[in-house]
Amino acid sequence: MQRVGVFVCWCGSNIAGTVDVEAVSEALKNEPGVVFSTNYQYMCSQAGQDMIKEAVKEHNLTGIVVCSCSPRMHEATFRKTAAAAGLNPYMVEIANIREQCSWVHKDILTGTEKAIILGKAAIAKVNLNAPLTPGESPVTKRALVIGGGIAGIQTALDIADAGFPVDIVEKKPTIGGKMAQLDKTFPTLDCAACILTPKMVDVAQNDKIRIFSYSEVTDVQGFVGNFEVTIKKNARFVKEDICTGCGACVEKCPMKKNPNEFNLGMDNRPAIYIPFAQAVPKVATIDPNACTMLKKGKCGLCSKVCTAGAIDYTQKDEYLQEKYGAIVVATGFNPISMDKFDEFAYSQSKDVITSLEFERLTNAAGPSAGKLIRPSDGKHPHTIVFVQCVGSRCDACAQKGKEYCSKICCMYTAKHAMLTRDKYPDTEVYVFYIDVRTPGKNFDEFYRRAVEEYGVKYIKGMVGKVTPEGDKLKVQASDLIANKQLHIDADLVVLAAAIEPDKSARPLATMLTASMDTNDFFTEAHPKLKPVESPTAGVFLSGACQGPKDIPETVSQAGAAASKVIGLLCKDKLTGNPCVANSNELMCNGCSACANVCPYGAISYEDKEFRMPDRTTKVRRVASVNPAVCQGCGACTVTCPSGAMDLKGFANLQIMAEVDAICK
Amino acid sequence: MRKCKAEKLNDIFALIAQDMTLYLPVDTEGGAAFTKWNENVKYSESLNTVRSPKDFFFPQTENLMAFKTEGKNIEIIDTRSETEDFAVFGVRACDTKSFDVLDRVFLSDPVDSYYANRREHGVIISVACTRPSETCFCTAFDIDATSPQGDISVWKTETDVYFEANTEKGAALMEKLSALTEDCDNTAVESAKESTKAILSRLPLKDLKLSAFGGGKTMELFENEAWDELSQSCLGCGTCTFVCPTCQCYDIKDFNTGNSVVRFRCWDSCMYSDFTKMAHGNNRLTQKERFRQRFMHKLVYYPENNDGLFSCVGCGRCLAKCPISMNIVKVIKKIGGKTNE
Amino acid sequence: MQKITREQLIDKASKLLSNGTVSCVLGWKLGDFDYDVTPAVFNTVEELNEGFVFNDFCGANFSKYLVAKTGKVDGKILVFLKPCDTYSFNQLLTEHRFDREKVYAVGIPCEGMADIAKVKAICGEGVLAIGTDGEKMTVATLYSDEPALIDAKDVLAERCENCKSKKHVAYDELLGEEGDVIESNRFDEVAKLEAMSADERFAFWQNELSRCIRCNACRDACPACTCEKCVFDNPTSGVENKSPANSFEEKLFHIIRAYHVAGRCTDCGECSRVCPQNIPLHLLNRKFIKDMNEFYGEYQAGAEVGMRAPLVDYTTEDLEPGEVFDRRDTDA
Amino acid sequence: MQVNEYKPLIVAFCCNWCSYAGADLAGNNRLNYPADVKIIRVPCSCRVNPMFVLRAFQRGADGVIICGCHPGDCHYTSGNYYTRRRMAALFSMLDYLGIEKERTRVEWVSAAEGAKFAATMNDFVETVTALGENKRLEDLRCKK
Repeated sequence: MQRVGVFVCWCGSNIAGTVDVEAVSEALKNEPGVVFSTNYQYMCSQAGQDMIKEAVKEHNLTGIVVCSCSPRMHEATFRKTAAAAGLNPYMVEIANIREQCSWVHKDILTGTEKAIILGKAAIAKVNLNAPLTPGESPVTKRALVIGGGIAGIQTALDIADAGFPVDIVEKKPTIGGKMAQLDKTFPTLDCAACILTPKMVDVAQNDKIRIFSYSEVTDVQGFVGNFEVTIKKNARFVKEDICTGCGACVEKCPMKKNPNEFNLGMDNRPAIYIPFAQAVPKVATIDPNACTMLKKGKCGLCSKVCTAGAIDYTQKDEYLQEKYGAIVVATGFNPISMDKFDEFAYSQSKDVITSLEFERLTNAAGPSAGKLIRPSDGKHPHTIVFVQCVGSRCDACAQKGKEYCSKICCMYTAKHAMLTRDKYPDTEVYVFYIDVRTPGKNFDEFYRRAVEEYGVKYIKGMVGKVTPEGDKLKVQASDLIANKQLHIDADLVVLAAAIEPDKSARPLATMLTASMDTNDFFTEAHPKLKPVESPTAGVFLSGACQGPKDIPETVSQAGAAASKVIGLLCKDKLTGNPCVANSNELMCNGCSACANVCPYGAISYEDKEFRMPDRTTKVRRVASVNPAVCQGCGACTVTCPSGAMDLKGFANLQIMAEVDAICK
Repeated sequence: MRKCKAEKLNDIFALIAQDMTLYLPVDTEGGAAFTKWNENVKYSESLNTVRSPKDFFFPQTENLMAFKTEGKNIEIIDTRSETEDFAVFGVRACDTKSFDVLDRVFLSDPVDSYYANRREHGVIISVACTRPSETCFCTAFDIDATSPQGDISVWKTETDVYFEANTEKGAALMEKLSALTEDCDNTAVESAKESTKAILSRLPLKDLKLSAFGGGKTMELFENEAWDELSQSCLGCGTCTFVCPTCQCYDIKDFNTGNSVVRFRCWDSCMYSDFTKMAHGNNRLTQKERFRQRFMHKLVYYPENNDGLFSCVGCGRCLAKCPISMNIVKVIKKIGGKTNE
Repeated sequence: MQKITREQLIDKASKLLSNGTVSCVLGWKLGDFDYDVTPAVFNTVEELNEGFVFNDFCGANFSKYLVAKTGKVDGKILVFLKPCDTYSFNQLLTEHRFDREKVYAVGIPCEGMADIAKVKAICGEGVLAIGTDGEKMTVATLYSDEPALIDAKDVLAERCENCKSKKHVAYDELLGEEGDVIESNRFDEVAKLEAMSADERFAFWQNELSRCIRCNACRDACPACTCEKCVFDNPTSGVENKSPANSFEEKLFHIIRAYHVAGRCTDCGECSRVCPQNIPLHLLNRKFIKDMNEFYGEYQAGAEVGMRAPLVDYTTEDLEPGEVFDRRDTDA
Repeated sequence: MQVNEYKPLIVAFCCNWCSYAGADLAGNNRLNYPADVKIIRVPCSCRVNPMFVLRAFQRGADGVIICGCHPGDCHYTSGNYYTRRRMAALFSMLDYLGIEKERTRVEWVSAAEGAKFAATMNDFVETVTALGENKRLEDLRCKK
């Protein structure tokens, strides 16, 4: 039993006006554990706080109940007071007799009666309080960024700029991501490479940043401030530190006919390759599926021409163990597969392409050196049909595509249409849309320019079918505004394919115990107030892995994520919330129900040897809560049938004592 | 000996119920149970009630006292209510014998006044068995199912009901029933007894022998290796204990009502893991120990302290109700060894 | 009634014991009467031949025994599992309650188990011997010269009348033929109660639960109730209680017990089988199962290892607690 | 005013982040609701164990209401989704046992919904008052 002091606040007349504070402090005097009870005008004032401190000393109080305003207002204040008086700050309970009593009840009798009951509940609880100490854990001052697209690049640069080391893990041979494949960027039409590649160089030259390209994260252990990550560096058969990126090997490689991923397979690359001229790191990579030396042990030409001696056919995959304080997920997106949308004849005609393929076709570094041609015959297309929302905003029951809006397609399609009309004014450009969505700075102006200045023909309606016929693509569509069917003979059809999270995101989420929505986008900790934090402490979200985003949004989110990481890494130690779950191992069944409901992945299991009541020893699987990760929601406590899992500060017995006190 | 016509039995009940509460076995969804008599309930002919009549004298829960605090003062309240007179009709011979077992526990010094009070106010009207069941083994305890004890013994034939008072209490009650009953001799009763005895002699458990048990056998039986096997599938529930007419263990607990603290006692079972838990912990840590305790108590410890009287009356309730069909008969046969072959 | 015989099981168990696959056998042992069957561990072929039994009264679900026994035996335990037992088996594995490697599970077909109370209701007390002959049962009693001949299906246990599956969802080896999941009418009785007025339902349960003597047989036999320490036995839990002191505590125990096994209860029916007071406890568990099926989609606990029970899962579109009643009110 | 007017006892479990703040807001705006409502603060609605609900009834509550953040807005991302399933199952079971379904309620009240909090409590108190005393889930020992 505690020695409880009760302090009833008048809050001027705010409380005293509707609650007889004298009667309250008098009534609470005889409650179990109470050794001192008083009232005062302003408990939160310096004088009030001093009164508490003195009473703690004089009456050897071990627990404090303040009957005052909401704990949301002054709980922190009174906890500090208690600490100053030498008490554990968590030995304080507040009875909310202002917001939830004096302010909502008019009658002084009712108000007083209720205030007494609320006071009793707080006393009943404080009698069962235990001193709590927040756990502390050290912080590894290094961040990991998973994904080296613009989101990852920006995040890494910002973190490095604050002076913290950062590692980028990128599964492709180069960083740069989707942005590196783009031609121009909306709405300003500056060239993507011109603004991205300097940043890539910055990354390469920043001595705080390490790039693990052609690498993957294969395991994540630990928790906020203390992650242990296993990174698999895939063998690229070229010594990264020696290769100068001169390209001699690429030129000499005899195995030239391999689809070039960077150009989405629209042209070929050799077995040894550098994805594009500005690649970072600018290092060659051997495709083991294409290289005859690796497959059959014959050739070895690249090794011969490499004056640096960087080629190493014996290279093996390498596993690195690294420690991090924070992890940023920036795994990005991909256009969805067009397999289920064969009404647009994507598989039947080379002249039906996706928007990303269109980007490559119009890019000066692309397969056609920037000349807009039909992939089938290299001719200049005169009629181009853009189809919007291919796979976006689909009906859930359609069993194909995505229900969400991919967000970026309206704008890039307007860009494509405008650029086409700008460069090739003789081209007829049609855009079929459901809605045109342009909420963004200068976005609507941009779209209107496409329509008004460049004469792009926007038609509200969907394309029903595309049929290749001779060298034409018969496009059958409906115009919903004119309410008629349209038949267009197109030379090129461009599909604005929906975008989806990268396939690597799901297994990564499992490793990180970060949650995902049904579309495999990472879930943010709070949709409004914590948009770049994942619910798992220490894991942050950057870019399209969290939801479709354009570049400006991605960059701002990347910066936000970086600032959160910096905030975390600045700390030497993390102080946890002491009101965390804890498991009584003797009662734990090891059933995993608590781990199933934990939103933070704070619960793990270990096999421990126990001396059982029947004098035998037994190895049992028991839950253990990581207090640095637990946020104290209590979901686990209710799911535990044996009651082994309880929540400090809001324990089963404490809440039941409150119930009892209120109901008696 | 007095008798009345079988169809008059309900009138007898009505007459008894005029002065006291009358309980008798009635068939319910849960099997036969002692129920308060009223004109609409029907006396059950079934052999055993699921719960034994010990409930009337030693109820499952019973308030002993209460405490109330006023300011810093504590007030102690006697929660005992005056017990009214009551009669229990239809108690079988085995169950009447169980009161001997309970009396020795509760009425020996110091007398349990709660129990004594109820015993004083209760009249037991036993009924002789006519259709024993295969689970019956009262014969092993020398109980004559055809001559039940109690304040009044009753025999039923197809046409008549016969009464014989055994105690003053019983005689007093019979006196009240004199208008509805008439004097008679015991020929019909004796012949009924004979035919029941014929059945008793055919019971499958009739040869159960207890010679291996009794006072003084503690050292011999305690370490018997059969306890392991017998107890291995015991679930540790309290079914056997709670349906048993002779089990008498209880726990005393406090319940905080918010306004006062009620001290009550409730049945406890030695099969439970926390039974007789003390400051140092439990003294029987495995189910084997708990299982052994139950049967050693019934067959060895109790007789040792009570002139050889076994704390089992062979009613067979535990045989019928154990979830895994482990029971005292199996224990007697296994541990008793050769005597039962 | 059973298609598989005692001899077949003994034969299988003896082989597995002899070739060292298992070190002991969890099986049924005959008692004094044909219906008087006790779960037991058999260590040798001799013990099997002497005491092993398999008949229409081998209802006990062995899965729960594995929790305690697997920790105490060297080598593997052979366990015979009826289809319904396999669901409990899987559910316990889902909850990591025993080591699968320590068990050799042999699935055996089950034609439904008999309820001795039903036999006695037809044939009377004094049952001396029960034999089976195909679909018929012969029951010899103290009180009839000729054994009574009764239909086996008339004495099926309630849970077997409403059998949900003849399919084994877990085993290392299967004896006999595999069956199917069955369309059962097991929720009919729940639906009947739901259709009653609240007053009627209250009266029904008040009557049923008032018989509870808190012997804990339901809990102790339940293969989902495997807590190291039950909250009702734990003096530090704040809800410990030992007796049904009044109608509130009768309800509290059974509501909370059903809630704690909700989503984990495989509907094996052991609770009702073992209740000495014939309280239809399965109707509480089935209510939860029926509700969760209706609210969150069909879910059979134990159908697979590793499934996530409805109460430790959610969707953003779940119905609101208030809508539970709206639904029913509009259905009615 | 009648002297012996029946006053129900209502226990309201409010999550710290939304509903408790909503109740505070009702106070800030001086929105009245009956003093029969007594609030217990929990970190999240998912902290509410069915045992607490039954405990309240045992000890004399006539109605129990659980308030949490709106679905999707949980401070802990998913706590209230679990609450929703748990309480749907529990309330349905209580109803199955014949306990008046109007005595239990779950309501989502955000920190901005002071008015909703007060209105909800007014409505709930009215509903429970109409039902009268909780007789079906009471523990007579706890009656005064």
